[in-house]
Amino acid sequence: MKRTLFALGTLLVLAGLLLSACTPAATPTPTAVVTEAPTEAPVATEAPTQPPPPVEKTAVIGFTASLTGKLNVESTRQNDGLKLWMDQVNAAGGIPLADGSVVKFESKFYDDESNKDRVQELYTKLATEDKADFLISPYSSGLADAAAVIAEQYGKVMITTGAASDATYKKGYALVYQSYTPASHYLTGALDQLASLDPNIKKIAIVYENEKFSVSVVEALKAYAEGKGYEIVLYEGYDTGTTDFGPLLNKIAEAQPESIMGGGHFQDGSTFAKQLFDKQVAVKYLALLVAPPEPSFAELGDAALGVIGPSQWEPLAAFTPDFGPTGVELVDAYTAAFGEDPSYHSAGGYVAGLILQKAIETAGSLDTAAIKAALDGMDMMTFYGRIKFDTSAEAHGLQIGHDMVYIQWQKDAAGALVKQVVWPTAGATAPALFPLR
Amino acid sequence: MGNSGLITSLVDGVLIGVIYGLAAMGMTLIWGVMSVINLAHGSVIALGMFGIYLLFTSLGLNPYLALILVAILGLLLGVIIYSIAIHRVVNASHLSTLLATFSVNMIVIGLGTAIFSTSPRNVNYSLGNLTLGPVTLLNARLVAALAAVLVTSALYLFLYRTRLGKYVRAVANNRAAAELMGIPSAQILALSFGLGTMLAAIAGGLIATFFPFTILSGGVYELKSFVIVVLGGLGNPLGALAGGLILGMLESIIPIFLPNTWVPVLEFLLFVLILLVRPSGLFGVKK
Amino acid sequence: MSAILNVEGITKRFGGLQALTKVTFDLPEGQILGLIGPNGAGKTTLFNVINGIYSPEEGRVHFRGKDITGHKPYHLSRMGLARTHQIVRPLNGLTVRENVTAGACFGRENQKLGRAVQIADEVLEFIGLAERAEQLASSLNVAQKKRLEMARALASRPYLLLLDEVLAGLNSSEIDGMIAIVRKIRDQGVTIIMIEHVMKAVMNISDRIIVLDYGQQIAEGTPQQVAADTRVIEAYLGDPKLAERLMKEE
Amino acid sequence: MAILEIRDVTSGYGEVQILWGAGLTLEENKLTCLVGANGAGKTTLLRTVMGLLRPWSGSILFEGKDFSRVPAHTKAEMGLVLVPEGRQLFTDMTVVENLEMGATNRRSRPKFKDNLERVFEMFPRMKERANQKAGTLSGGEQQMLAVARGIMAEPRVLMIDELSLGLAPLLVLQLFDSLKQLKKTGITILLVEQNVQMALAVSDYGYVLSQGRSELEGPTRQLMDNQHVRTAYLGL
Amino acid sequence: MKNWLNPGLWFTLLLIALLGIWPILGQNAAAREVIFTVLLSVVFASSLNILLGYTGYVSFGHIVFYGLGGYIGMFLIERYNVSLWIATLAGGAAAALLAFLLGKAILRLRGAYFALATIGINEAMRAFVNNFAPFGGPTGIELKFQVYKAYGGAAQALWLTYYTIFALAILVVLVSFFIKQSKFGLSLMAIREDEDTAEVMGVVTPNAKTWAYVLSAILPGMVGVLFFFKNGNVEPGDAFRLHFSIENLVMVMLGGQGTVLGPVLGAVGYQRLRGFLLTNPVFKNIQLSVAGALLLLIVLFIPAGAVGWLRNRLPRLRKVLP
Repeated sequence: MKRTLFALGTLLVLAGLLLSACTPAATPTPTAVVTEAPTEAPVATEAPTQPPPPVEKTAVIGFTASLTGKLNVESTRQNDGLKLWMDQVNAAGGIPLADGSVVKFESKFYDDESNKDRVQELYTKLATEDKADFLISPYSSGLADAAAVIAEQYGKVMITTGAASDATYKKGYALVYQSYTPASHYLTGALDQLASLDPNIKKIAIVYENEKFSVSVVEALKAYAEGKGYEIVLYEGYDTGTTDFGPLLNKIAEAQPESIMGGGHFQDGSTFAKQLFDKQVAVKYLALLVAPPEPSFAELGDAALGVIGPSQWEPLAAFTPDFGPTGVELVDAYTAAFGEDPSYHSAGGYVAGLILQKAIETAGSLDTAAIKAALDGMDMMTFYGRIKFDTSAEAHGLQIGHDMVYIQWQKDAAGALVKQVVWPTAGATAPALFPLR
Repeated sequence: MGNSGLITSLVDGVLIGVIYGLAAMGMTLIWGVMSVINLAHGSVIALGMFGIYLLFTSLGLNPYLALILVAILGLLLGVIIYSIAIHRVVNASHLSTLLATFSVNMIVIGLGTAIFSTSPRNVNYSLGNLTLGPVTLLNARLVAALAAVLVTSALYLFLYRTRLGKYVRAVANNRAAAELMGIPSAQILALSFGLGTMLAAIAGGLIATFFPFTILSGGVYELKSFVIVVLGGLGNPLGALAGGLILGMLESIIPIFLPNTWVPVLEFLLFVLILLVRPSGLFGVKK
Repeated sequence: MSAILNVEGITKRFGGLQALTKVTFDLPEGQILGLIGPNGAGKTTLFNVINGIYSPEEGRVHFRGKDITGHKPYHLSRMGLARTHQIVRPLNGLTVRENVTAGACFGRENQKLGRAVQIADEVLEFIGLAERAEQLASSLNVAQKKRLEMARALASRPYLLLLDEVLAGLNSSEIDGMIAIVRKIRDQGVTIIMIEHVMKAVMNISDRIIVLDYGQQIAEGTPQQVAADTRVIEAYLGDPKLAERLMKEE
Repeated sequence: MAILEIRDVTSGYGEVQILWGAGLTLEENKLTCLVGANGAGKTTLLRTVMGLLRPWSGSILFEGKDFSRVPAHTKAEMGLVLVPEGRQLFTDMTVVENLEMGATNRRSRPKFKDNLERVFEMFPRMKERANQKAGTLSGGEQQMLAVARGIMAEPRVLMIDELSLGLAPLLVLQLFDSLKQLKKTGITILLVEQNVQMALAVSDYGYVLSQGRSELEGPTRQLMDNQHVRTAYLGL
Repeated sequence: MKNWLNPGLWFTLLLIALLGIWPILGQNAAAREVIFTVLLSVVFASSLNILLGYTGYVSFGHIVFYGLGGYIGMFLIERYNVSLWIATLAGGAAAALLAFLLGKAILRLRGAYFALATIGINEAMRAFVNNFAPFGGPTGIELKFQVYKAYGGAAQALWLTYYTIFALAILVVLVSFFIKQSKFGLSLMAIREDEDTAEVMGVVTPNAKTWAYVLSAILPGMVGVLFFFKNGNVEPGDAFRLHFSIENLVMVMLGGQGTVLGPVLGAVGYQRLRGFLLTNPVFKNIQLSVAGALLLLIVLFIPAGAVGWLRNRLPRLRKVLP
């Protein structure tokens, strides 16, 4: 009896220890509060009138970022873009509301490890425990999808960025808004460009990463191309993480396309471009997803020359914003803050904040319904291009204002590789290099 | 597909196959000597890639020269990993060693991501191309394949022609007897683990000379190594080269008949099938 | 008295090694059969053939009238055939009681767990391990482990019990204790084959003895007959003629 | 002169005591045999002498100095060599490689070539099979190789555990014959053997071990005529 | 009958009940999500323990059952509008069937060979689903937001999946406990200790192993459906992620393999530790390395896991802690 009592006692002590360890309330979880020194960058809004000092509110923006795992690079850029926006708004004194108060922002974010396991757990924590007022999506369509369920459920407005897949916005969400051009439009412009460059080209090979985002891009591309009478001589996927494209390249060489379109993400895209070059596969036009717009694509050297890629945004693209900084201003501020040029992921992060800012200013409050109304009615021009959302029941929140630009790596007078915008012609900074080889 | 396509595919398969074989060789060596499946294998391959990258970009070292340094560092790293993480559990259950190497993998990947991020790197060092009839080859790949064959031969000579190498084989074959002969088995085990990681690091270094990579790139080769190791016979370092060749050929020939994405399905089915039918590998002695 | 086991012309090879050659014998119910021979003579291999671990290249084994050649060990256990191992193989992570309970659970009577525990306790009492029922099997010493193996085999209530060197490594008082137990088991009607090197014991306890040498039966008979057989003495003590030749060469 | 002296050693595995006070003395250049029933503790005694097991009490003297606490590989270095029971060959390595592995200590390495020739002379079979894998040899050849590997270590004392185990009579004869030759070359040998007749026939001096204790000793001719040896073993 | 009185069982159940009820009491959604993740691992790790801890077979690719179950469930929900309950059961059944078929083949392999084969099966399955058009190939299966309407809206649906996993967690403890106390459990443990001896003792090892495999697959198949239903989509990469499989092995090991309480403790401890590291500002950048280092220390110094360590330290706990 005594023994059993002793054993039971031990168990109870254990139980106590365990439960106390499990109570999140008991564990101090300081969050990443962004309190950087204000940057010198131009400010988006007027400073509020001097005295009396307005009542200051703090709005929390919550999101997860891929600090580890395969999406780390893109996610970090996106994160930096958002951070720049927030620093600028806060430095400028915040956003004035209708009731005379001003709102400043702080962010809370956690590592989602580039996978979906904890996305919902972390977003729920953000929405409830951390009392986030607004949510930004994680990078990538897959993760954003899981987060959207939570945002919708807790009535939080979520601006998605880096989440291009169309499917998310066709699920019936009311509070999820997309800042990227949807995946279905990524490569259709490339086809238009190709048609204008050489109407005689008819044979296209589409090779793509066998993964959600890329597949939704090429499915739209394929339908569009077939509609225009192109011959798809090869339509084939490759696995995520593929490093050896040899077998696929042999198949391409065999099919003898005049143009190759497709790709997936940075690593496979740049590897593909490099090996295509190394193998000296003859092709007149090459457009790949995601990789070419990245500045580090230039590391491929000659293999990068002439490669075209769709970009959500380019520093060179000269839009005249009616809200927020100009492209040049953004590039300067970003470079000053992070010591590197912004990529379109960075711009995506920044513009997500900008959309939120415009909506709050229009609504004049932090009330979800008012902000939703502001977002639904939004149609603005930013450094990033036009922003307008679909408000239909079938595709609510889908980005319909923004268009892709297409860049191409070309050599400048000194022989160094530079990115040029080559399509649409209205925004082009240089004529396209054609044919490729 | 025409003949030229087939030839190109075969040549590609052979070239990548020997690299695969080299990548798997370390894993099978470690298994053969101490029956440990090294789940940190992939991360060591990635470290090899970064070794070349750093030596090339920051010190401007010729990548092939850097390879020698990477090999030495790989050996040291292996000995350190063995001493800290493996030695205590080398006689314990498979689960213990699997988890010990897995935690090493977590540590390396975690630190690697923090330091290098997962942004892709590329060693921009070209040796040009070689065109033979229908086949266009990248010289870097040709050199890498040659290096892989060279390293394999060196390993063979070491294991079969040197006293130390024979100690390694003796410990692998019968540890108790080796101890009885006065062979210091603990040191030999550490050396063997070091050699295993050295081979992985060299393979990674060679891959870095022609493929872009990230800190996570080793994982792909680790999974391929499992397949190769089983094809060539667990614990048979030279079988690994043959296994690698088979895998390389399969990867280049299957896509001729099937979409590319079916390759892993067939690969892993073959892997399970061989485990079931010939667990000692295609070239192993059937028991 | 009918034969519980008929072994007919068993031949077993491992690669080039002829482990057993045409071993043939009948075992009447209720007897103790001693199986002796030098190390490596094939005794344990014969056990392994009888209880289904190996299937023989030639020959048949009948147990209680049924042909059991090539049957799986677990079938044979259900049919009432139990054995112990030369090198004890207790289930180390389980307690002594659990070890023996497992014997009762999966043996001939295929008992329910509750009843099996009762049987286990009875058997442990019988074999003298009752006090250690709660201990982990790994904590026992060699003598106790041997008893545990016996207990586990007994708990399955076998018709035929194969004992592989249960006396090896025991001191003389332990040997005496074990012999008494083996006798008691026989007295309960269990037929026994025992491989044994402790001659004092095997000569005393066996009804009949078979001698194996290089996989061949070189002698069979009562202990007295076997002990007098010159081939047995040669096989066991070594060949005196060869020994003589060695000495002469000096 | 006694090269190895074992005094009243007790030892065992874990809590299990196997040796209860065993002792023996090896004279230099003599062949001494140790016989006894299965489980009498012969192998345990060898393992204790070799340093694979620690003696619980008692002492082991090598050339008059206590070395009971010296680790196994140091003992191997000093010239104490064990040919273990069950051969323990490197089955995946060739015969020559096995022999090479025998010659790992500092004293034997320079003499590798000479010793190899010696061993080949003693066991011509080994020479024939020099490049064959040890695992493919027959049982008798494997035992030869095990002994040969022991010789390669330049032993001061060669301990052989169960020389004739599982071997056919003719092979046994050959092996014992080789043993006699070996003795002539001046190696001190301790032979553990179940085949009592044969063991006694080749040895100079014998010990009988029973239940962990040294029970009987004497010159082999004397022991051979001892009725007790016969009873102790065959139980007649 | 006296099995019911085992204090360790009640302690384990109490632990899960306290964990599970806490978010319900406060209707605290953040807590609910945290505990959902924990309970998911409780179910997965405890199921895995039936194979790993009781039977001694290391299944590295156990995630294949979670993924397949998840896919089957999502397929039925999306395509045939089946209710979550039926989908969950179907997911479990599919996993069980796969385990049964696989078991017949690969359970012949032992030790590391078995572990490798399970990896191969998982990778083959992942690659296959990636190519399998009915399951959406790489895009996977997506649910419309309206699906949740049938359960009273998304919020309510999330609570429902939570109650379900709570019930499954209780169930898994009961199953785990009664297997361990049963004759079947004894046969598994005999196999773990010495498969050949078990066979000689009369354990019909091929059958026992197969059933252990099947039992360890069912609940992971079911929770797969719950998880992906909650997420609203399933993709091959998420469904068959080998890493998750290994994490669950770690949990079993942390808590103590072969015990009922162990995997539960391990799952709770591991998930909370990871959660803490992920959200802790000091560690979040190197959380993976910190977790790896902690794991290594445990593997090296407490290989029996928390419960195993306690049992070894305090033998009298052996009776109380199943």
